[in-house]
Amino acid sequence: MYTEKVMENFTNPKNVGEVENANAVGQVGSPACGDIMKMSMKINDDGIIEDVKFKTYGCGAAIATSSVATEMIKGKHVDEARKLTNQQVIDDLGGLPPAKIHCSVLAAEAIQAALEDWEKNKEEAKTEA
Amino acid sequence: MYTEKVMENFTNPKNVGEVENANAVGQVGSPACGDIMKMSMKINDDGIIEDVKFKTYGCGAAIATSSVATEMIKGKHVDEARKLTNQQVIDDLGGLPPAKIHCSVLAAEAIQAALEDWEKNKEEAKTEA
Amino acid sequence: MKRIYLDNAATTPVDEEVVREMVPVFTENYGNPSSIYKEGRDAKKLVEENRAKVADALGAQPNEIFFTGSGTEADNWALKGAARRNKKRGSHIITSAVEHHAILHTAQQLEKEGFDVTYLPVDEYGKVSPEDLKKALRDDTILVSIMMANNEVGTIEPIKEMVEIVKEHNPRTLFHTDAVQAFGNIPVDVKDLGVDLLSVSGHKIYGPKGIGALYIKKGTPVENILQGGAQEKNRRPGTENTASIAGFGKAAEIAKEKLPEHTEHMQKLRDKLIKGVLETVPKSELTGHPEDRLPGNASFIFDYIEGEGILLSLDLAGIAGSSGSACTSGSLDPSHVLLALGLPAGRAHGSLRLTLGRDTTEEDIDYVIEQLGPIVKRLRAMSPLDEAHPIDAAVYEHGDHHHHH
Amino acid sequence: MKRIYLDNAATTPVDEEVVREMVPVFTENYGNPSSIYKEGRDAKKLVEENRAKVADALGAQPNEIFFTGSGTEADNWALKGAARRNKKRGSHIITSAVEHHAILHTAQQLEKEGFDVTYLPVDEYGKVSPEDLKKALRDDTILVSIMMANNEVGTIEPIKEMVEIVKEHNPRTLFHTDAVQAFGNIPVDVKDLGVDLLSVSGHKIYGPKGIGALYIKKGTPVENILQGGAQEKNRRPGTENTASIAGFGKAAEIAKEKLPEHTEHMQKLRDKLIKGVLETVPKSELTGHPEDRLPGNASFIFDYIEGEGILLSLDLAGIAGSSGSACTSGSLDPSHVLLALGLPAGRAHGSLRLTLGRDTTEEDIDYVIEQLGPIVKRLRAMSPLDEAHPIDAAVYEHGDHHHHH
Ligand SMILES: Cc1ncc(COP(=O)(O)O)c(C=O)c1O
Ligand SMILES: Cc1ncc(COP(=O)(O)O)c(C=O)c1O
Repeated sequence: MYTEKVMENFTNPKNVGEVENANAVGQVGSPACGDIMKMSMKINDDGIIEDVKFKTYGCGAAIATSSVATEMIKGKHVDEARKLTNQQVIDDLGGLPPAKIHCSVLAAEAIQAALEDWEKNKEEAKTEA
Repeated sequence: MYTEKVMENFTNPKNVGEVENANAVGQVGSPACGDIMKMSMKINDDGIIEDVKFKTYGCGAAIATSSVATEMIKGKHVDEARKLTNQQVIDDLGGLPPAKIHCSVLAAEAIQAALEDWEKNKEEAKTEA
Repeated sequence: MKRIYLDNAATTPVDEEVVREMVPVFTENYGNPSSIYKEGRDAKKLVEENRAKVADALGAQPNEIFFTGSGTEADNWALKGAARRNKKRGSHIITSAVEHHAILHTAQQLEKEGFDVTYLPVDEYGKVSPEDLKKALRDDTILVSIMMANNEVGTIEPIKEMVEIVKEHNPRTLFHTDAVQAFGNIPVDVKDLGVDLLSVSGHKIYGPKGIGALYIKKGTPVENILQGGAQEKNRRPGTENTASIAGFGKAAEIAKEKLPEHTEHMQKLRDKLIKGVLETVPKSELTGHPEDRLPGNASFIFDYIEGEGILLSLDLAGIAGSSGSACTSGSLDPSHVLLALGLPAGRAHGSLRLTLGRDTTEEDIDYVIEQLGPIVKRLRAMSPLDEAHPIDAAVYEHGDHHHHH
Repeated sequence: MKRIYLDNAATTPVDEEVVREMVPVFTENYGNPSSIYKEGRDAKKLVEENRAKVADALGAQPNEIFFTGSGTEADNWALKGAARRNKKRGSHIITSAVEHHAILHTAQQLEKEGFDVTYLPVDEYGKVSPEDLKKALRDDTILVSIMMANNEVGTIEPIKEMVEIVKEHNPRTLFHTDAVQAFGNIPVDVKDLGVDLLSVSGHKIYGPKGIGALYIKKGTPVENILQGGAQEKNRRPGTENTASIAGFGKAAEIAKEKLPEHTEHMQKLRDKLIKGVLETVPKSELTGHPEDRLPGNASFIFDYIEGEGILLSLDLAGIAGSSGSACTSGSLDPSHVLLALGLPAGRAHGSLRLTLGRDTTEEDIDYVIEQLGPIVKRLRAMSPLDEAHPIDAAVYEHGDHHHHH
């Protein structure tokens, strides 16, 4: 059902947890649907994602996509992270069963949600300043 | 499917053929239905069935019932033969599959048809006399 | 006593190789293919590998093959599923008078549901005429179902030609063929035939009983006939019959591989059998098409005697054969196929079908020819019918007590 | 790695003794039971002997047992056959919210055909209330179908009591029970229960897959759902699946014989498992009825985590279990059974079903208890949910892209 890479990322997921002093947090999904992903990031002033961590409630694919998606954007510029598509996540995992494609969508969306949060935080910081 | 007695009477049927100078002949059934039985008898003046033979077109049960039915009336008085029921034929064979009960009915009817023929022949003989 | 099995159209013994594929599935690879743990994944893999084998043997894509619980279920599914799903487009169905009961009785059920069914006649050899089909097609014809090869007399129908006629008339009119008897005996290629739906069954190709498959060409609108779990891509519910699927897959693989050899072997012996019987048994006649017939089918009519007596006598001599189809041999009605060929009911009762298999030998055939003459002779000596008293002259008397229902 | 199979409600390995009954059927007793020669008679005898065994295990008469291609087919037949056949008398059907999809989806199909279906709710333990049933009965109720034991949470329903209520209301209202999970695990006696129709399946009792049976009480008006040959006394067409029938018969015989021993063995280990899990895993809860449950069923809800992650982790540890029913574990929807018990969708996703079998050992149970705690802990550590962030407070955002259909 799952590729070896999915199982590897389920068994030993990278970047589990919450980034301390995160300045970007995004959470998507609903428990009724069976998946919730929460991404927290530390983005520096140059727009580089210095750290990213996830917490995921969901199936094996949800955990694995969270793991590889965070790996794919870690150390990258936010502009690059914004371009991350769910297909890239799927490709990186060597494919996903049709019923699990939505997990990759969710992972991409969680990242976008965190980046939006960062933008919003920046706006607020400006307004306050 | 068939009892041993049915198979025995199919393999080595008694009284096959036509009685020479028969004074009672009956034929029942239709080829469309899959069975035809023809019984011929020699009945003496005392009403005793001195000889009886059959010819049957039909399944194994048709041949077996013809065989035992002729055996059951051979040497008997016509009054007794008239009382022969299909159930007696079935019992004698140790039973018949449900789909084959009609064969025993046919055998009993062939005998009755022959006996009617005998009555008719007697009437005609009287009228002619 | 050595037994000679000549009823391979009724069912075949399971190939030893097929059994070897099945046995470990029962006790080792026993998982439910819908489960995600190892046992389930192994079972799923087994199912898909064998789906691919069946698909390959039929020239189909694996995702066009759906496993069923029998050839009968595949036939029911094809007809009911296609008819009910497409009833908005029309209610006319065409089939033939010589179909298996799995088709004919299903068509009758559809008539009860309001569909209008045309039963095409056949010629004296059991062939459906493409011209007749052409004339029968209407604007509201949604489905045509004609069998690929007949189970009783072995006649092979011109499916490819008929599909072309139907598709020319209306590409959306679906074409189903019951290939239960054809599969394993003659080439069956869904793409070459051009059919939308095709039924096959495991136990006619040296596989297990209780497993069949329906080929559904990608995109063909067909309703489900059973409701339940999401198996078979949501189209046929029930825990997958993994062991039988493994057996069916193997049997299909062997059937494909051995087809040329198998066909040649049977055809040679069949021709010898037909020649031998017609030469040694007076008043005997071949039924079905002289050339376009299944390589293993030798079927006959013997005048003045009835089929069951022949079968019982052959059985006592160690030979297994059938009269009419296996399914109807328990009933009193003469075979609908032989009647459709134009034989009177009386003559149709005197039928014998001998169907050869992979393991039939030349000695088997010699022995059967040797036995059959005396058997027919003995039964004829017991029959009230003969040349002087043919069936049509036989008295119809006291016969009204056993009507057919 | 040693595997521990705890998904016996999904399917069971076939008993070695059962396999031994089946194998010779494939290659030796391979005849078609409808044929009159020796091979056919032997096959017929085999079918009838095994029909008697299944009947005996269910307290039925052999002529009340009809073989089908699966439990699903038996369920479809019972519901559609009874509903369609009795529609002149009424169009109301009652079933429950916790039935297997083979019943629920069939009931939905019948709704499309114009029947009116009431789905009875269950209490928090999965029990249907006889009082609710009583209230739901109407003058036009023709059929009631309530499962004997639930496949997901193992709850045993009060069938006998409900049959009495139905028959008191109207003796002609038919009662069907899906006993697929009950058979082999608790006593199933059709006469004692008083049901008119009852479904069973081979592969849940250490028999083969792809074989089931429907008990039809003598005289019960039920229409056929498949059309074809005259097999099964004209009620279920298709060449009889002789090998599987032999396997099912043997499995039923063993199931009956070993029932007390089997029940005791499983119940003891099940209780140990339930106790162990509830004690070692915080925030865990038993689902289903605490007492009236199948002897092999241990099912749980673990807060804050989702079932598949548990299954995959258990699988890696060599343990096979399921979450929701096997049939639905491929889908995203939470189990309809757990929702019917009143669990919110979010919590229902965190379910685990472990179903014990004849061969489950005490060490197996110890190992599972030992493994489960750390697995749950690891997954919880990855989850955004916890006591401080319970499911209901979780943000519902960007979630609209994957709606259920
Ligand atoms: C309660 C219940 N009913 C019906 C079925 C269907 O049985 P089968 O898989 O034999 O079609 C199952 C199992 O899948 C079941 O658990
Ligand atoms: C032409 C044809 N169609 C359908 C069937 C039914 O197949 P099954 O016995 O697998 O249901 C048969 C054989 O019985 C057959 O010969």
